[in-house]
Amino acid sequence: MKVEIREAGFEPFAEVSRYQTAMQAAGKFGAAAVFVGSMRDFNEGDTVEQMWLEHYPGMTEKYLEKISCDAMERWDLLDSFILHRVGRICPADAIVLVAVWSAHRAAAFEASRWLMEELKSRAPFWKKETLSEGERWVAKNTPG
Amino acid sequence: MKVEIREAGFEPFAEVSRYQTAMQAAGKFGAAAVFVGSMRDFNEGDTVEQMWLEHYPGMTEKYLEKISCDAMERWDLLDSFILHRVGRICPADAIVLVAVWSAHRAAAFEASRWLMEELKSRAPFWKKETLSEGERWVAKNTPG
Amino acid sequence: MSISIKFFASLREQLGRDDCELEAGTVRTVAEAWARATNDAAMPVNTLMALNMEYVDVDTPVSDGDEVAFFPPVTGG
Amino acid sequence: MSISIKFFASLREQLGRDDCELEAGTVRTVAEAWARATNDAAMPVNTLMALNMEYVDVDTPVSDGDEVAFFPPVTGG
Repeated sequence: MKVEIREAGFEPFAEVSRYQTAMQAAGKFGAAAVFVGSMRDFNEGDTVEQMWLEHYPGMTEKYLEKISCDAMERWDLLDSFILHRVGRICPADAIVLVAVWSAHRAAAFEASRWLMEELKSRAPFWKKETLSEGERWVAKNTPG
Repeated sequence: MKVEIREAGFEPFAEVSRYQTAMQAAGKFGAAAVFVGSMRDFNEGDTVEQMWLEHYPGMTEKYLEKISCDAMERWDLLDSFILHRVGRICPADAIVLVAVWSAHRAAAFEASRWLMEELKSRAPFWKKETLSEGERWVAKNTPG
Repeated sequence: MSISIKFFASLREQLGRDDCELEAGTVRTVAEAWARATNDAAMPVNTLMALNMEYVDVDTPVSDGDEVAFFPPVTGG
Repeated sequence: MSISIKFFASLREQLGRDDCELEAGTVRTVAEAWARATNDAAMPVNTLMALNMEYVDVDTPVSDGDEVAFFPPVTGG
């Protein structure tokens, strides 16, 4: 189980691949479900040039570790990995990666989705978008 | 949209990464959901040494293309990619990869799961397991 | 022309053959194609069938040039 | 010791400050900590609050050494 907040850009599928290799659980998991959220260049009718992602250092990690533990228990997962970007972000950059591994597919599908919903509704991150006319804070996340 | 049946082993996350780069839809998708099914070394209480995956050439591709088109329409996806292994498979090998891209996360989560369920319930593939005592055909897939 | 019959997986092994050709006009439905191709063997419960690579049922009519396939429940993914 | 107050994102910008310290014993609850730290500013609807990095509500008691944070709805992921 791992949770990481990172300022540098990342290639999400290379991260998953590396994490999975290091797990040394080959042959044990039958299912891996991976979600990647990326920055779109368009939001609420406007072209977005870049974004600033603020977080609450300490509480963010604590909250993500808590939901990871909750998911591990609730679905009998073999492992989980959450990686979230902060700082300055450009269109097409990966923002969030959630990956889970389990013996059977239902657990992986359900846990990955549940983790994303918990992350989006309660993890202390805030986005500020830069448009051509100026900056604006994103008011709230939409339910998934 | 792509469907591929392959005899050679593959590294699923490298495949997704390559496909996503070639899509040239960077900045358009906010969500990617990826599922990878791998061979476990244990099934129904027995250690499995290897597996043989048979398919119905022609019908398999046709069926996977049909469900990919159905998913694209039903969830307004930006793209989808299904890759499935056939032939001789060893424990820990990736068997199936399903990846979908969409503007928002609900579509990606729902479509990836729906595609896996449709694939497992109707795509013409058959698994034969090699145990230490001999071979057996897998009788049926369990619902997800 | 003729009607092409295919068997897959455990069904192929049980019957000891993977395909055969039936003379066109000798069978009218998928069920008749099964009977003719297997010498009236009982069809295992849960057998699935496809006509020209689309799922059908035993009552579906067959025509000259068709491909009919029989197979057990699928276990991919 | 003292009570540490933090503000994030749009709330931080509106208030023009990101943190401050309150003397211990001068406030009993999260609501009182807000009032003291903001000179009785009205709390925006939907403000979230955390005590020692766990979500709480305005009535939660605070003690010496605590960290209290106020922030708008979260928008990560």
